[in-house]
Amino acid sequence: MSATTNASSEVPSASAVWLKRLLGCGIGAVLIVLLFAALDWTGTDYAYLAAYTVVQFILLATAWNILGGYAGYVNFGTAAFFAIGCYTTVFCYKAFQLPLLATLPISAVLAGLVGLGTGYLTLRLRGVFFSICTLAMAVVLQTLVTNWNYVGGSRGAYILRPESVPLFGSYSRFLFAIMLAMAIGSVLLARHIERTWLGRGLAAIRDEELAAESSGVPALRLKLIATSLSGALMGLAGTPFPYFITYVDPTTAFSLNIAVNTIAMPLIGGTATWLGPVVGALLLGIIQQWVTVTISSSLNLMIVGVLLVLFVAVAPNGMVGFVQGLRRRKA
Amino acid sequence: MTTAPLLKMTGVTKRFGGFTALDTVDLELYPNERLGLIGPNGSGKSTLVNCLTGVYRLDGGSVVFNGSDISSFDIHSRTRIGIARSFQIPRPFKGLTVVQNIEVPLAFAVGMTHQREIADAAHAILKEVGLNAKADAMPRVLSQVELRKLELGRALAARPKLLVADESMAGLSDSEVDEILEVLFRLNGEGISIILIEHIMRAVNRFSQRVAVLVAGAKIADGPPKEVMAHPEVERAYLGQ
Amino acid sequence: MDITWDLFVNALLSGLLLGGFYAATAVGITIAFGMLDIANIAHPAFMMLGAFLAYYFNTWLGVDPLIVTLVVMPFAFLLGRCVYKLYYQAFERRSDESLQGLAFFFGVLFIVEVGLLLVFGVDYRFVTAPYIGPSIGMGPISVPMRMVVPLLVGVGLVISVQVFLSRTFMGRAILAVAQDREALRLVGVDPIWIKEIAFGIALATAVAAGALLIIIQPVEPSVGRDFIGRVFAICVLGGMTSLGGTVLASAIVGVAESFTSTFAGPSWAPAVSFGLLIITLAIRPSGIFGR
Amino acid sequence: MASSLIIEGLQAGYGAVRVLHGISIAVREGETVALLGTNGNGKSTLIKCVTGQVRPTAGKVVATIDGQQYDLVGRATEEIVDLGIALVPEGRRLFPKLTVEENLLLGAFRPKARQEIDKNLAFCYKTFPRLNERRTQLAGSMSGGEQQMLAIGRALMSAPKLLVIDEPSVGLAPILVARVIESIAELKAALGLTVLMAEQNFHQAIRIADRGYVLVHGEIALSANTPEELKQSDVVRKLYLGID
Repeated sequence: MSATTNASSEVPSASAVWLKRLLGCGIGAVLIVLLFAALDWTGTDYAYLAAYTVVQFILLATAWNILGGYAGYVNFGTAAFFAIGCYTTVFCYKAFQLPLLATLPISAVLAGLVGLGTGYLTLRLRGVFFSICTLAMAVVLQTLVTNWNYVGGSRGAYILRPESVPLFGSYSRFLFAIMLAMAIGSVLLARHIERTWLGRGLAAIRDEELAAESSGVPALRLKLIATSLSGALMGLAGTPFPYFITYVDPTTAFSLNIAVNTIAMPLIGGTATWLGPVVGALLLGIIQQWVTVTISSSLNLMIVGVLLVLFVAVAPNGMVGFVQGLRRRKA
Repeated sequence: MTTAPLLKMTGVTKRFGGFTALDTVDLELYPNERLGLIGPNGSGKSTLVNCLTGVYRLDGGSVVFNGSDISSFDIHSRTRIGIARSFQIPRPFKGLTVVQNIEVPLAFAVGMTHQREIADAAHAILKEVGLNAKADAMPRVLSQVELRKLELGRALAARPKLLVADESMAGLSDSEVDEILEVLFRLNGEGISIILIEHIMRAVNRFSQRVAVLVAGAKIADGPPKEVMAHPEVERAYLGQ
Repeated sequence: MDITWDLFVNALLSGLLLGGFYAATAVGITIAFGMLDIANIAHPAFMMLGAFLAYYFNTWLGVDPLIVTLVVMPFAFLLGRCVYKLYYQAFERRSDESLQGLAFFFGVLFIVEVGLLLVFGVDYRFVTAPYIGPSIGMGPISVPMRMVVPLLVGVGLVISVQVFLSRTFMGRAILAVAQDREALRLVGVDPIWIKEIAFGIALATAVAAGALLIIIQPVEPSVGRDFIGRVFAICVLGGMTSLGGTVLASAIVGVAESFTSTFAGPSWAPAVSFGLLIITLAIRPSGIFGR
Repeated sequence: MASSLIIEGLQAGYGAVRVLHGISIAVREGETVALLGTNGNGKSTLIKCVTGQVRPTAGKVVATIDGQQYDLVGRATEEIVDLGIALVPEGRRLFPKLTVEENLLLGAFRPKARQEIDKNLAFCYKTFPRLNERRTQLAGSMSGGEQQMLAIGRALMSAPKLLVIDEPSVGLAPILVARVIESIAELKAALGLTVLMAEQNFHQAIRIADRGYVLVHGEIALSANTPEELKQSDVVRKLYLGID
């Protein structure tokens, strides 16, 4: 597989590339430090929890977009992958007292495998069957977990989280740092996919699947890679969640609300590039945090639903696409 | 001929419901040969191409390419072992530029990994089909003849041993037909075997060393163009009785 | 666990009753998804709308929920036509239905659900009618009327839709529209108009199914979510395009869920239809009864 | 009453490709007119301009149905069918998962056709006994020849005055081509239709045609008033077989 080569058409000199990367890293590091400083400045743990939720949605939206945006398959089952992450944590905590960091890779592998399996079953059919199947899988898994007493069954399970973590201070701060790192990682991964042959192949498949196959693109295999990667990232997003809320039950972990948010964010932000899900997640995430505090949390879903319907109907390329369109018109 | 055929299709049969689109068709192609495949509309030419390139699974018969039976191969595997096609209705990757379109098969079918190598090869192919001026354009701004050239270029980028040109000239003017023919002749000169599927008889007669005629899913004639055109059954198929 | 004969017969019977009701919930999705190729994920949300309208008029004016439904159905038909018009203008016309269209209906699902939540709250609501409560008993077997009535209405609904589809010009055009939309124009029919009518009918059946649901059990707005996968499972299992297949698939799902509840516990029941769906998609995507 | 079709100065194309360059033809009351030429010369595009599937860029298409004149340009296909112009499309375009009878009944959707539905159904079954034998069979499971008969039957069910047929011989074995072409002639005589037929199979087409036009590169290369005139023309041989 040649998926690691850089695919941009112009090839600038190696030193220029490194300089640019270094500059990017520097700016990123400064921004992260500033972000932590700002959150510390509020002086409450709550700020970290709110920020955690927003960043978690960046991770979920980016994960969804790897399959939905690049390959054009709608995954309704985000909650299933998310819950795999949650319950891997619960199980590993109860069985082995495994700390969060050690649980992460296990979740990623499990969720990735479930993604692979779902894809294998349905990706040869029309896209809509994949969508329905993801929905179905969420319910099947929820039923399994509900009946699995070891992880708490329908009653749910409690997780005791440490008071603080060395180097990070409070545990909320630690959780936020982990989630931020994973979100940044996922965005970099998405950006990398976009620029390498995996992304180019997926784009070709989305445009003209038959012509792509005739050009030697192994469509099913690329789609399976995308499904597995997307699933694994969603699983990662769910892994710290039990520590975050300290109590998790199937209804919360498998909630359809997670699914609708995850779909709405990339579609509102724009599915064509890595930037779209980030913009969408920031926007919706911040609006929701604000509405939850000021009005009510049930209104949240209404806002998500209305925005989703409005955007897909009126601005199918999302905010990023809309702004690009404006710029192009000006130019 | 003493050389082994590059392509040997034997008893190829394809049905759609009660409709038999191909009925035990045999077709051979020798290395570096130029074959014209003709027949009235609906006679099964496109179905034959789809059976050859793996879009359809056969209901009977076999396809042997370069000595190995590829009847059960996927589309992309067939492309990788050297069968490339252009589409009757151009199907460019709309979201990619012209040169990026060409790069897809270079990376996936040929398996090139170095970006600079791929870019160079892509530009060379664009030059060959006469599209180098449009390398960075998006497909939607191309004219009809340019889209056909892009189709050919993309097929070519798979570095095929066999190129199937499916109605690459339909709807083009006489001079444009000649442009495409020239490209095809040049490719054949480089050692690529070509199956030309075409309704424009002038082009078929000029290009083909051998012509095969399909009528109602069966092959009724196969031979040098002059002989085939004079064949009473061919005349009947085209003109009626 | 002992499997007694009584338990078995009771489970079978209640499964069949449930199946009759499921047929009513799936008939609309068979039309929308199977025949029109519109994956209306919001179908169950419209069911809940029907349930709450039945509840509202039942508690306010004391009208029988089935009569409420009869009055509401024409309005649902019109609403369905509007929804389709919107869907057509925004997605189908620019042939962008796959990704964006699915997301559209997902959004509609939440708008309807949260709308009901904001109006009616999260409490379970129920209706009163003479047939809710009493049971018909035959020896050890007892059949609650609140299940029998939905079965009868559900079967009646499916039969009337089937008669409409096979005996009328409009019905045959609906059957044809998914097979070759443009060919429909060639016989003098505007396929967009046909799809609009058919989607209206599908939505009307959703509202009716909702009234049946609230006769069977108390509901709150998010109960509809349980039906999303179930209706699609039945539709796919039944072969997508035939109502006969849908009825049989409904019966299978109903019986399978009832047996699962009886012998493995009710908490396993939700997985049954989805499990069947996944197995169907894996083994025979054309459905058990697909042709 | 008179039914006819006049096409004047018709131009059409797809995107940047111009396919028809100013075509004028006439189909007079009770005539069978054949549009001839090999594939890719514009026959199908011309037919599609008549049936509203392609919108011409210039020119006129005027149909007279029962003495009433209608400008067809800009009308949707279903409106044109509703006027009494039936189309047998290239590739038949049946509804494969409906039965033979259901396909036929769909042909009678327009209100005017519903009044004559029993008569027309009986006529179809009389003309094509095969269809009568297979009325409950799915259309998609029938052979190519049977499907073509069903497509013609379905068009007749709309009680047309003007019948437009696009490539009836597509994909059929030569023997079946003859049978299908003959049936068109029979129908025309029995129902008093006016027929415009695009057909690549030259000799079969001129067996039943009163007049013919040969299309080459989107222009009329030959307009012949008798079948004999067509047979003797060099244009035809050159075009079809590429023989100079």
